Amino acid sequence: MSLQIPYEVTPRLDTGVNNAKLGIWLFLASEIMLFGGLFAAYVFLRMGADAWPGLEIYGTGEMATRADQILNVPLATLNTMILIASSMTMVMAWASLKMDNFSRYKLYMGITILLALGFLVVKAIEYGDKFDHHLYPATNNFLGVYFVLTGLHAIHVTGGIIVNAWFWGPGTKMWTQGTARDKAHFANRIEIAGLYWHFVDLVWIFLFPTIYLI
Amino acid sequence: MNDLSQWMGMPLDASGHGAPIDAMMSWVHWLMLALFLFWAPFFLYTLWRFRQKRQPKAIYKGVKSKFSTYLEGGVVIAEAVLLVGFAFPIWATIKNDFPAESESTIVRVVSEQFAWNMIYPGEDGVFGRTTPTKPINMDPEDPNAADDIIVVGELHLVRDKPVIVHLSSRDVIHSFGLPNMRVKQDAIPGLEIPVWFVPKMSTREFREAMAKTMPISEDATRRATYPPFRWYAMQDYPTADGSMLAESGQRLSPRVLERLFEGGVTDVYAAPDMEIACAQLCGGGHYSMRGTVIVHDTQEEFDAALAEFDF
Amino acid sequence: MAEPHSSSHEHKQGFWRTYWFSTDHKVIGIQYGITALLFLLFGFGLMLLMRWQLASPGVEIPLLGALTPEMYNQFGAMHGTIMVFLGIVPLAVGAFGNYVVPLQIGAPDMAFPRLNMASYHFFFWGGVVMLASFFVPEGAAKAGWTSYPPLADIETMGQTMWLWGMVLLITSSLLGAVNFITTIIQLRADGMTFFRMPFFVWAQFITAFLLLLAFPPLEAAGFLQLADRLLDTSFFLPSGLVTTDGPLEVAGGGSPLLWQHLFWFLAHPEVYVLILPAMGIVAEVLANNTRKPLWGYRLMVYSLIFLGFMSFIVWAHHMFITGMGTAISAFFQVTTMIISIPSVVILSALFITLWGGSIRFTVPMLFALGFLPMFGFGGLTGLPLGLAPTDIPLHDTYYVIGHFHYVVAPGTILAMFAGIYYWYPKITGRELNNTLGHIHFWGSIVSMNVIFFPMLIQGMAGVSRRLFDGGHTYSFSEGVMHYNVLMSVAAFALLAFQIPFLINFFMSLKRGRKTTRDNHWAATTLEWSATPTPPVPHGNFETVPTVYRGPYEYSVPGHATDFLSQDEASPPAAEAVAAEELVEA
Amino acid sequence: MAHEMSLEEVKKHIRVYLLVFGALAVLTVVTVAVSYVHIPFYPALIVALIIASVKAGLVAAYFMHLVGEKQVIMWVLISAGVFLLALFVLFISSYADQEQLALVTHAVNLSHVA
Ligand code: HEA
Ligand code: HEA
Ligand code: CUA
Ligand SMILES: [Cu+2]
Repeated sequence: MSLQIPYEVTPRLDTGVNNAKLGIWLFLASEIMLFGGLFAAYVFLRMGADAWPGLEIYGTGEMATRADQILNVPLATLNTMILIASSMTMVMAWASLKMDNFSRYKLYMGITILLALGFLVVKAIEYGDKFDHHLYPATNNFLGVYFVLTGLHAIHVTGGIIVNAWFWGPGTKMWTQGTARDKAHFANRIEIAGLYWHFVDLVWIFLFPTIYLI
Repeated sequence: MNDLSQWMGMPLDASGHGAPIDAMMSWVHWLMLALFLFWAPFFLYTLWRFRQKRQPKAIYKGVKSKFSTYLEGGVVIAEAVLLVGFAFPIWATIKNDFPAESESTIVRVVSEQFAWNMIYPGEDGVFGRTTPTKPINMDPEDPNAADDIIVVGELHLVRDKPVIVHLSSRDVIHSFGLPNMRVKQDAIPGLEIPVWFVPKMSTREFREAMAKTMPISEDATRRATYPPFRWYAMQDYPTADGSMLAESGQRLSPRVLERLFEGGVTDVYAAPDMEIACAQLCGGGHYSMRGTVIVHDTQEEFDAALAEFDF
Repeated sequence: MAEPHSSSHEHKQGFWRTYWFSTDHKVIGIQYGITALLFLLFGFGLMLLMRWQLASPGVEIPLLGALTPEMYNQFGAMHGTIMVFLGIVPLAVGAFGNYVVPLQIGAPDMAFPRLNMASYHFFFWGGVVMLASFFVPEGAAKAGWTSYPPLADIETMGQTMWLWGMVLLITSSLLGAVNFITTIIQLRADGMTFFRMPFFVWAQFITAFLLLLAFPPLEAAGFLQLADRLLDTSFFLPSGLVTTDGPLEVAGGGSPLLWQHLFWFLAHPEVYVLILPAMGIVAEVLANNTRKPLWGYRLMVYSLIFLGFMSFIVWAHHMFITGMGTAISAFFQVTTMIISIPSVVILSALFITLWGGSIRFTVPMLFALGFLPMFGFGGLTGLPLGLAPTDIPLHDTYYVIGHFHYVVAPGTILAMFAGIYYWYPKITGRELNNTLGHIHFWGSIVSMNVIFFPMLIQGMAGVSRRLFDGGHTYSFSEGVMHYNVLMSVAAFALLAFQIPFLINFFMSLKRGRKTTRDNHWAATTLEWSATPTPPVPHGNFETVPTVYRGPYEYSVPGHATDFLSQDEASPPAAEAVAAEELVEA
Repeated sequence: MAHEMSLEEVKKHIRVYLLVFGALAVLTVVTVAVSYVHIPFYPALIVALIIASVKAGLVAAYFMHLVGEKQVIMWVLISAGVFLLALFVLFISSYADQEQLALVTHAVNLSHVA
């Protein structure tokens, strides 16, 4: 290259951010609209439904209209805790890099990944339980919304795990073998990955009450 | 003169609420025409006036005049007038001012791929229950269903009597389009949407108004070989020996047209019917999802016609 | 500068890295351009088959035989999809945006070159999936480009392919949008303030926002429809559906209107995605060929921003006929009327720019000039559609088809051609032939009008769109059916008039006259003034340009030439003179 | 790297992160607890949404450093927020508007028979 792309690491003066920071926020803005669209669809379907979550599962009656009769709230609460904990370890991982403490970074990042895997395991148990009771996405629209929204969220979690695993494993070369600039670059990348990860957490924060509790 | 709609080739209006829609159509097109007639000559003149040969050096400073601002203000005002003066009131009438049920023809229209089913409640005025597997057919166990009448493809109405249509679909989205009635409403499965209008012309009057002499040429017969040719003879066409090539009221099917052409007739005096056109893509047969609207002059004629469909 | 190895090193990377997996925005731009043009030609081809059928229903097409209604519907749906998502958007944004924006703002490349490459490949594979769907059992999607359920839900496998294709295309557009916005905000050269950006860059900037924020809800809808098709959910299926195959075995309880809301939430902004880059190109070409600054540049930019904002809240004007009540329809009618105002402002500004110019009728200028009345005409026909009562007779008729083809075909496509003729010398270093260009222009604009004007007449008469036989089933359309022959002949003529373009396009690569100067059109913007023709392969500029003034300083009084480039550090005296004369004026 | 934080600052941040985590955990418990007190639908919805918004706000403000983030990013988020709001408000009012037209689902008719 005859010219380097500017502001890859250092922020541009007038905007105060570097390219990747702006880029990830733009991406998150589109994710807001993606999940926003799904939530809007959920609201639309639910407003139009005769009954929600659906009469045919547990018969008629007051209680049957509550989601927590069908979904496993304790497990989901556990999952919420797991996810916010992982969000915290993620930000700690980044802070450790800022403090130039690489081994602490590895630790926190490792925990983040493990927690995320834990989340998926719990999710799998939940899904499996539903399937055992012959509750499928096709059973009714409540379960459809439940599976599609949480499924899409789980895909996002999986994506986050892949990215984080890279930055825990092979990606660390940038820090361990790099120049000072590379190190700064690496810390930026962790911040970016973190922003994504927190967003995934944030989506869950809305999914949990609106699907499980209301 | 102010009625552009005459020049725009809209279908003959046979409804009570069509006139304001057409008037509005004409006003919108006046606005469009005014804008166009303002900018187009300006555009052409500018191109000629400021071509490089005539104007070798461009003028750096731009036009200072405010006339485009005034023009834009004018457009804003015109649009506001169209909205407040026409669009809102017309739409409100169409959507809200339903006629009294007691004075109206009530019909349930259920669309399906690719047909229109008209269901009349019969003498008791109550629609029978439908069965889930055959939402058009009546549930035989329901007493209300016994006198219900189903007519496929023909919407029978009475002149000057308001109609309330309960529109729905049993498979995909169709659109209940009645060009002559200025009615168009999507038929959406899962919803039953009420539509109303008043037919102001009977089929007889409509045919008289639309009747015209159509040349039958080689070309017309060629086009007529494409099956759907839906015009009706408005007079008898006897041969020299007294037999009929075509009778008044007979549909000019391709075969009839050919017969006429071979019998030496070069012009037919013919008229069409009012039609229902499906306006929403609904599958392979969308293009052929046609119905007719038959408006009777009197209630008696209407009753008699419906009785024929009561099995 | 930073790294010693230069462009020559890059060239040793072999064919694949240089031409297929390149990260240079210019190469990617060209990839986008060629692919998109091929898709446009393909979409046009589908349309010609349909026009053949419309002119002579049931008459066999050579080699293909007679069309069936199913084939007609496939071709229609794919024509719409291909033209919009695989033709114009990749050409306007992917090709022109990619190639020109970094050059015009003085950036060495896009902010994320590898993302840029990925975005092209998502687009490419999205296109491949779409095309492949013609070969699956029962063929491609046939529920229209709008894919309304329940029809789309119960359609054949092609519809699933359509959805996967859309997911890829949406992903591509999202990555592109992130890249464009970041590039424009972050990589502007020194002195390139927002209000010194060429109008084209502004147009791409707003377009990128529309793509970024409007596409995701459609992606959401796409996932829901995929679930309906693959997991048997019924998000879009109400209870009690009975098709010709008997009752539908689904839970039901869904809403067909939900899809329409989500679809049009994207698809209305999408139509501005089609038109804004076109306006940007036209503005560039117009300023250059009138030798005069754009009139009301700031006003135009504000209008553009307002247009972008408003385009998100007018979508339900496509749904007046679905049973909309008074309150909501009033809201959407008002917003629809409001959104026409910034278009009027921009178009008026472009018209007024001509006044006082020294107009050169170059080939790109002809196309840009053709755009103006054609877009105006198409835009005006949007007004009766935007008012609910007049939409009743017009909805889903050929009037709608006429309306939007005026904006997309003689509108956007002419503007795209203007862009091709304008930047071709920059990209290739060779000129296109003038005579062939003139034939192409006059032939195209005339035949397009002959195709699309009768559509308005047919629509007024009430002829529905998407009719396999063009409307012969109905007697009310009898009087306007004869136009079909004329329109189809004109469509084939339009094809014929593309031949000079194709010849010109390919022959000039080898035989075209070499451009004698870097700044072929004597333009002021950076892509012409700050880098050689064709531009430096990687990095774009030998030295980073510094920008001193606005984008369209043509015919500045007191300046020696009739253009003052953005990066020309002119002697202070000349500047002073210019400023003085300005004050006097 | 002009905007780098000093070590001190980072340490201060870590305390904040721990506090935020605590708050999030508590709020999660609160939402679940509230849901077990079966209050009527709308109040329940409002409470749940308020708590979720507070939690989301905490995550965004502290974990994602939105507090004190640069203007560009705020503008990006504001534009997404505005259009999201438009999406919701217009979806819900479109739905309400349909009801105003007294649209009856045909399906209801049928389900009685089934
Ligand atoms: C590039 C694409 C594009 C653009 C720019 C527009 C612009 C507009 N469109 Fe169009 N539209 C489409 C593409 C586009 N549209 C498509 C693809 C469809 C159909 C989708 C489908 O159903 O398949 C559609 C459908 C459509 C409908 C739905 C119709 C229906 O289905 O019933 C409506 C209704 O409101 C509408 C309105 C408008 C309006 C008010 C504008 C306004 O923005 C226009 C504003 C412009 C002006 C008002 C012009 C200003 C004129 C002058 C200043 C003077 C002119 C001077 C001379 C002529 C010399 N459009
Ligand atoms: C951007 C969008 C776009 C464009 C440009 C076009 C262009 C054209 N369209 Fe289309 N059209 C749609 C979008 C578009 N269309 C949509 C969305 C629908 C609705 C679909 C539906 O109902 O679901 C539709 C429907 C539609 C119909 C209605 C079908 C029906 O309802 O049954 C018709 C009818 O004639 C038609 C005709 C044409 C014609 C003749 C052109 C011509 O203008 C084509 C002109 C094309 C060119 C001039 C090609 C130029 C390219 C080259 C020359 C290639 C050069 C190549 C290299 C250099 C490698 N279109
Ligand atoms: Cu029914 Cu189209
Ligand atoms: Cu629109």
